[in-house]
Amino acid sequence: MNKTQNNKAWFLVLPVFLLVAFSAIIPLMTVVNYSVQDIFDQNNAYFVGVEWYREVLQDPRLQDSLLRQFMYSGSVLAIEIPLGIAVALMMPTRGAMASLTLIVLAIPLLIPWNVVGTIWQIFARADIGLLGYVINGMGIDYNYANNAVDAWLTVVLMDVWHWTSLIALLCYSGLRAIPDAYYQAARIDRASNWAIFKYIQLPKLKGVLIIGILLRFMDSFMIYTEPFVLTGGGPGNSTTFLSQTLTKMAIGQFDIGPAAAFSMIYFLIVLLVSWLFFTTISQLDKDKTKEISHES
Amino acid sequence: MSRRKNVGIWAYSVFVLLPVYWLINMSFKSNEEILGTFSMWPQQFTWANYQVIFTDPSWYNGYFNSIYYVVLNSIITLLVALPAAYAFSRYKFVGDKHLFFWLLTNRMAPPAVFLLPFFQLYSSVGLFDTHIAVALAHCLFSVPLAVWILEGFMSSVPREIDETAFIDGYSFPRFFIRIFLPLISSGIGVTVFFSFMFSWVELLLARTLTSVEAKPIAAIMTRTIGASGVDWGVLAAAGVLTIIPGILVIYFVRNHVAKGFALGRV
Amino acid sequence: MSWMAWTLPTAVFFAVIATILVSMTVWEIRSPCIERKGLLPIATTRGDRLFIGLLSSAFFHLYIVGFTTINIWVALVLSIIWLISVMRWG
Amino acid sequence: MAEIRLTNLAHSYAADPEHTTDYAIHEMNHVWEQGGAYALLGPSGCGKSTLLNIISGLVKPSHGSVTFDGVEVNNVSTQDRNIAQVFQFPVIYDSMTVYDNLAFPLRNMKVLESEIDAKVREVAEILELSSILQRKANNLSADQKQKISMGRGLVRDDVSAILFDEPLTVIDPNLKWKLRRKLKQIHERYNITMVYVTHDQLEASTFADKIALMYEGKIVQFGTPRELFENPNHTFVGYFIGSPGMNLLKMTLSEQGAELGGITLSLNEEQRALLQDVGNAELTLGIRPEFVQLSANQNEDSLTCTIQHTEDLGTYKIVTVLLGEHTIKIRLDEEQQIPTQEAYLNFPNQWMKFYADDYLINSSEEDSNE
Amino acid sequence: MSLVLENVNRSVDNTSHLKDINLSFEPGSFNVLLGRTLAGKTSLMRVIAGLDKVNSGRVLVDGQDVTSLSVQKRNISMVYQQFINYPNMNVYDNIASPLILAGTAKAEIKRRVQETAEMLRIEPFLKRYPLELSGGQQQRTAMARALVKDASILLFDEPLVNLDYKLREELRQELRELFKLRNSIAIYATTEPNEALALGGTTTLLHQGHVLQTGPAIEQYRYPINLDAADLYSEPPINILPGTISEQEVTFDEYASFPVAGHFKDVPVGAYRFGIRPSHMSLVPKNDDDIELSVQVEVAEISASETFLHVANKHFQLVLQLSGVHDYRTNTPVKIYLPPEKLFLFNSEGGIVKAPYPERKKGAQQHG
Repeated sequence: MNKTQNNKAWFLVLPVFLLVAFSAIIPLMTVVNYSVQDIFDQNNAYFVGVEWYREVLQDPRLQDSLLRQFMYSGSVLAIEIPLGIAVALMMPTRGAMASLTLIVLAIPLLIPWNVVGTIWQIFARADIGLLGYVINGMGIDYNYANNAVDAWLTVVLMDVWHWTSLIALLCYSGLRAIPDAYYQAARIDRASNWAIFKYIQLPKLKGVLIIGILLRFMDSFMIYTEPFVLTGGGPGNSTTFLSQTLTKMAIGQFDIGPAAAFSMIYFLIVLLVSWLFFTTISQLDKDKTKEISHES
Repeated sequence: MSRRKNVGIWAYSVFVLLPVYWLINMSFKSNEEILGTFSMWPQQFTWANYQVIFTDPSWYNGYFNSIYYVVLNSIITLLVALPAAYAFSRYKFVGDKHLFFWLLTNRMAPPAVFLLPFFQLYSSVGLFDTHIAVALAHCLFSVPLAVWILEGFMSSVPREIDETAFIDGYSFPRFFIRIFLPLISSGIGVTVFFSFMFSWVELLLARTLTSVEAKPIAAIMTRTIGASGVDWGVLAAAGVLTIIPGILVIYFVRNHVAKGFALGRV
Repeated sequence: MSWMAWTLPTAVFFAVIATILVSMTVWEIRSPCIERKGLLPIATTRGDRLFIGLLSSAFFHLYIVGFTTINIWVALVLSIIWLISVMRWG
Repeated sequence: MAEIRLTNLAHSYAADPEHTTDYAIHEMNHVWEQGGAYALLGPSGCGKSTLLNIISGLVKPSHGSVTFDGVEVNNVSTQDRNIAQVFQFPVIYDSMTVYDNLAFPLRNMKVLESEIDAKVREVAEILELSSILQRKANNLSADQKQKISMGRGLVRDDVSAILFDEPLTVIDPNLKWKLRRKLKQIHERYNITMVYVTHDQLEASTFADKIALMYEGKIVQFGTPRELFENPNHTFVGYFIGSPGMNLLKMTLSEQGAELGGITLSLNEEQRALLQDVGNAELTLGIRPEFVQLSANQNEDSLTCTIQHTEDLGTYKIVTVLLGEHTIKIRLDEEQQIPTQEAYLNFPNQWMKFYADDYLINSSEEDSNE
Repeated sequence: MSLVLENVNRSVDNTSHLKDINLSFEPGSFNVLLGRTLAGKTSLMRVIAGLDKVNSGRVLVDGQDVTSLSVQKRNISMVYQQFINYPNMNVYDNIASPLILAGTAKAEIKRRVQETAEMLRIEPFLKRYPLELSGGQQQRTAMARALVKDASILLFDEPLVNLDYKLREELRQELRELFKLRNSIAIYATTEPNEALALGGTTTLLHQGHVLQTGPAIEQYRYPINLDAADLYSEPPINILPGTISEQEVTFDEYASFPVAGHFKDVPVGAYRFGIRPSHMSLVPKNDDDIELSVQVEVAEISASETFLHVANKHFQLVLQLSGVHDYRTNTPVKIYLPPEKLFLFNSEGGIVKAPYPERKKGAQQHG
C-alpha cells in the first residue's frame, strides 16, 4: 500500500507517544542516573562514574545468571518452537472441535503467572502432586526442591506447558492463511507430506515464527514470577534468572547503583535483539510487498 | 494420518489440562485430605475452600481490584492505540518507523528493569496504590502490542474505503466510528484479548505498585502461607477462580483468534 | 524530581541525545531522506544509521569498561569517530 | 495421455440435494478426446471450475463416473490421476529456485537426477525460463510465475491431461497473447489433452479446437469456435459469443410469416416447415449483428427501421436500430456508409436461427453436425 | 460547473506522476481519460478529487481555486476499479449514506435511493450486504452511491475492468445512457481504446504523466499526434515498419518497395517509420497496389467473428486483424497484403508526418 506523506498524523500518535514516554522515558532516565551514583538515601548520593558497570560486568554471580538465562531461553525455544509447530499441524481445521481445541490451548496463556507457578508447585510435588507422585511411583527419585537438575527440568517443563500454546496458535493462524490452491498443486505434483511441510507450510510460517520466536525469547529472557513461585530460585542458585537476580539486588539488598547499571546492560541486550528481529521482519514485509506489486 | 493427528492433539490437550485438573481437584479437598491421602479425585467433596474466599472481603476484593485495573487497561489501550495504529497504517510521517520500533522495544523491556523507578514515579505523582497506576504501568506493555496488532488489521482494509467515505462527506470521527471500527472488529477483539491477557497475568508490577486498596488477587494469594504452613485448599480454590475470567474471554473471541493470532501479519 | 537523582554528566548525556533527535527531525523535515545502501548490509535511512551507530557505541563502551583498562574517554572519542563514519558511509 | 469420459455426471455441494437448483453440475455425459485442446467457457458461477476440479479429483462428484481411458477414477486420488493443473493465481514454491520448482514433481517421483536435469532444461527452454533457472522464484513477475506453474505440469512424461483454471487472470494484458501463443505451441508439440477454463471467449477460441460452453451447470453447446459463432444451438450461446451478442427477437408464427411485435417478416417454405410443429414453445428469432444487412434503399423483403445510435469503433461500427419495438445491433466494416434516418434491413435466410424455448430448431440433420 | 487544471504537477519520491497538465472540462460534459496502466489517469483523478496534493499548479472549479480544499467539501463522486462499498451496511444504507450526510429529508432519500437502484437494476438486493452480491452487483452499488448524490464532478476510475467481458459490454452501454442524463462533469478512465470509442465524449490521451492529445476519440484514432498515440488506439498494437522515402520509391529494408504516390507525394526524402493498423491488412489483395509480403504464421487468435493473425519473417513481426474465422497452424507460410494508402507516416522521433485519411477535421486540440 502506498501511504501518503502527512506529518499531521503525529497528532494521532501523540497520545500513545505521551503515555508510553511517561512510563518509559522517565524511568529509563532515572535508571541511567542511578547507575552512575552510589546512593545511600535521597540526599546522600555520590557520583561514581562507570564504576558500577565495571563491577557488574566482572561480577561472577551476574555472569552466571546471564549464562543461565541464555541456556534457559535457548532450551525452551528449542522445545517450544518444534512442538508448537507440530501441535498446530495436528489441530483440527474446522467444526466444533477446532473451537474447543483453540480454547483448551489458550487456557495456559490466561492464567496469572504466579498461579502458573502455584499449579506446578502443587502438580510436581512428590507428596501431593500428580506428576511428582507418579514419577516417584515409577521408582525414579524426583524432587525439584532439592535436586538442581530436577528443578531445572521442572521449570523448563512448566514453561513449555505455559507457552507452547502461543507458538501453536500463531502457527495455526499462519497455516490457515495458506490458500487451498497450494495444497492442491502439491497433491497434483505428488508431494509427500514431508515435502508439503518443508516447501509450503514452513516457508509460509516464516513470518509468524519470527514473531513467535521474538515474543518467546523476550518473555523467557525476562521471566520472573513463575520460577520464583515454583522454586524461589533454588536449590542454591540453580534456577535464579536475570530478573530475579536484579530484583533481589534492587529491592532485597537495596544495591541501587549496581542494580541500575545491570538494568542498563540488560536493556541494551534487549534493544539489540529487538532491533535484529524488527529488521528481519520489515525486510520480510518488504519482500512481500514487492511480490504483491508484481502481481497487481 | 488423520488418526495419528487426532491422537497427537488429544495427548497434547491432556498435557495442557492435567495440571489444571489437579488444581481443581485440590480445590475441592480439605487440607487434611490433600496432605493425608493421595487420590485422583476428592474423596470428601467440599466447597469450604471457596466459601473462605467468597466470605472474606479481603479475598474477593482482590478479584474486583484485578478486574478493575484490567478493564481500565484495556480501555486506555484501545483508546490510544486505535488512532495511532490508523496513523501508522495510512500515513508516512517523519520518524514513523523509528517511533514504531521504539514502541515495540517497550513491549520487550523487562519489567524488573523499571521496577524501582516505577515505584518512585507513581509515588511522586500520588498514584501509588491506585488502580489507574497499575493500568497505566501495564499500558507500557499492552499499548505497543495493540498498535502492532491493529496496524496489521487496518492495513488489510483498502484505503479506498476511507477515501470513498470522505468523498461521501463523512467527517473523520464519524467515518472512524461508523465505518472503520466495524471493519476491524476482529482486530479489536484480538487486541482486547492480548491486553486483557497481559494485564491479568502480570504480577510483578501490579504487586509493586499496590499495597492495600488496589492489591490484585494474584498478590493476595501469597497470604495463604501462614504460620501453620500453606493453606493448599484455599490456594487452589483461589487459583481456579483466576482461571475463569480468562476462559470467558477466550470463549468470546474464539472466532477471531485464528485470524488474530497472526497479528494481522500473515 | 529529586527522586530521579540527576547528575551533571547524565543531564549532559540526555541533553546531547535530545539535541541529536531534534536536529535529526528538523533535518528530515527540511530535506526528507531517501533509503540507501552503503557499507552496511541492509538499506538504511539516516535514522537507522544513527541508531546503529549509537547502539554499537554503547556495546563498545561496555566492552572497554568491563574487560579492559583503557580510559573511557578513549572509547568515547573512538565512538564519535565511528558514529560519524557510519552516518556518512553506512 | 488419456481420453477423459464423464458419464451421468452430476454434482451438488449440498449434502442432500432436493431441487435442481441445488446442483452445481447437472447430469451430463461428455468426452474429452486424447490429445485435444478444449476450452470450458462460461460466465462466473456456471460451474466450470467445479467441473474442472472433478476431473482433477479435487472434488468428488455426487453422481456418475469419471473415466480415464476407460478406467474409472472416481476413487483415485489426485496424486494418482497423473493430472497437471494450473490455477488462477500462480502457485509456486517460493522458497525454491525456478529450477527446483520445475524439478519438484519429478523429484517427488524419484526420477534420476540426470533425467530430471535434461527434462527441466528442455521445458525451461520452451517456456523461455532458461535464463532465470537459478533465481529464487518469489521475486518474479506474475507471468513468469504462471509459466513456472505450467512448466511443473510439462516436465512430467506421464501426465494424462493438463487443466487450466483461468490461468491468465493475473497476467498483464499486453503479455496475455504471448502466453496464449506459448500454450498453443506447447499443445501442438506435446499432444497432451488440455482443458482450459475461462470466461473470455477470445481466450477460449484462441486456445481450443473445441469449446464447451457452460450455462447454469450444463454444457449447452460443444463445438468449434466457428460452430458456436455461426450456429449457436441455444440463445445463451448466441448472446454470450460475439461482441455484441446475437440479436434475439421474441416472435410468434402467423399466416404471413414471423410476427416481430408489429412487424411481419416473411418466411420461406423450409422455415415454415421447421416452425410448424413446435407446439406451445416460446419462439425466438436470432441473428448475429455481423450478418444483418443495412442499406439506404428499399429492396425485396426489406424491413424499415430507424437508426438510433452509431458507435464508430475505428476498425468497425456498431449501429443500433429500432425495428418495431425491437432494438437491433448491426456490425459494419470501417468503410461502410450508414444511412442517416430511415434505413432498410435484410436478414439473410441462412443466418436466421429459430429457437423454441431457447433451444435451436435444427433445419436439417447435416446442419447440426456441421 | 466547469473544471480547469492549470500546470498541474505531481511527483512522489522523485518520480513524476503528472507533468504540466493543462485541461479544461466543459459543464455537463462527458470525458474519457485513455492511457496505459501508470499513465497518470488515477493520479489525475485523485488530484481532481482532492485525495492527493499537487506539487505545483492549480485546480479551479467555476473559476474558484479549490487546490487546497478538503475532499469532503468538493462535491464529487468517485467509483474505483475495485468494488468499494461499506461492508457493514446493506445496499440501501450504502447508497443512502451520502444523502444522509448531506442532511436530505428521509422521504426524499428513500425516493432517490429507489430511483437510482432501479436505474442500475439492483433494487431486489437493497436489503442484502455488499459481500453477498456478485462482482457486477457490487460495482453497481458503488456506482449507485456515486450517482445518487448529484455531485458536480463524477469520477469513474476503470470501473469495469474487474468484470466479466459480457457484463462489461452491458454496463458500458448503460453508463453511456446514464451520463447523458446528467449535467455534471463526468470523467471516465480506461485503458481500452474500444471503451473510449464506444463511450464517445471528449477523450484525453495520457502517456507517461502528460497529455498527448484531446478531442473526440474517433478523431484521435484517425489522426494520432505521434506513435504513442497511434499505439494507444490499437488493440492489438499498431505495426511499425522502418523504411525510407526517396524521389521515386518507398523502400522497406530490402524486402519491399513501391512507387511514391498518394499521400506520400509531398513528403521530403529520408528515413521514416511506417505504421499500419492490424485491421488494414488482409490475406487477399483488395487493390492492385497492395504490397505482397511472404510470412509465416506464429499464432492465430480467434475471437468469434474475428481472427488476430500473428505473423513474422526474418525482418519483422506483424499482427493482422481479420474478420471471420481463419484457423492456421503455427509455421504455415502465407502471403499478406498491405495497402500503401493506409500507411501512417512517422518521423524518426515518432511524430506524425502523414495520416492516411483525406482531410483533417477541425476541432481536435493539440498538445505537445
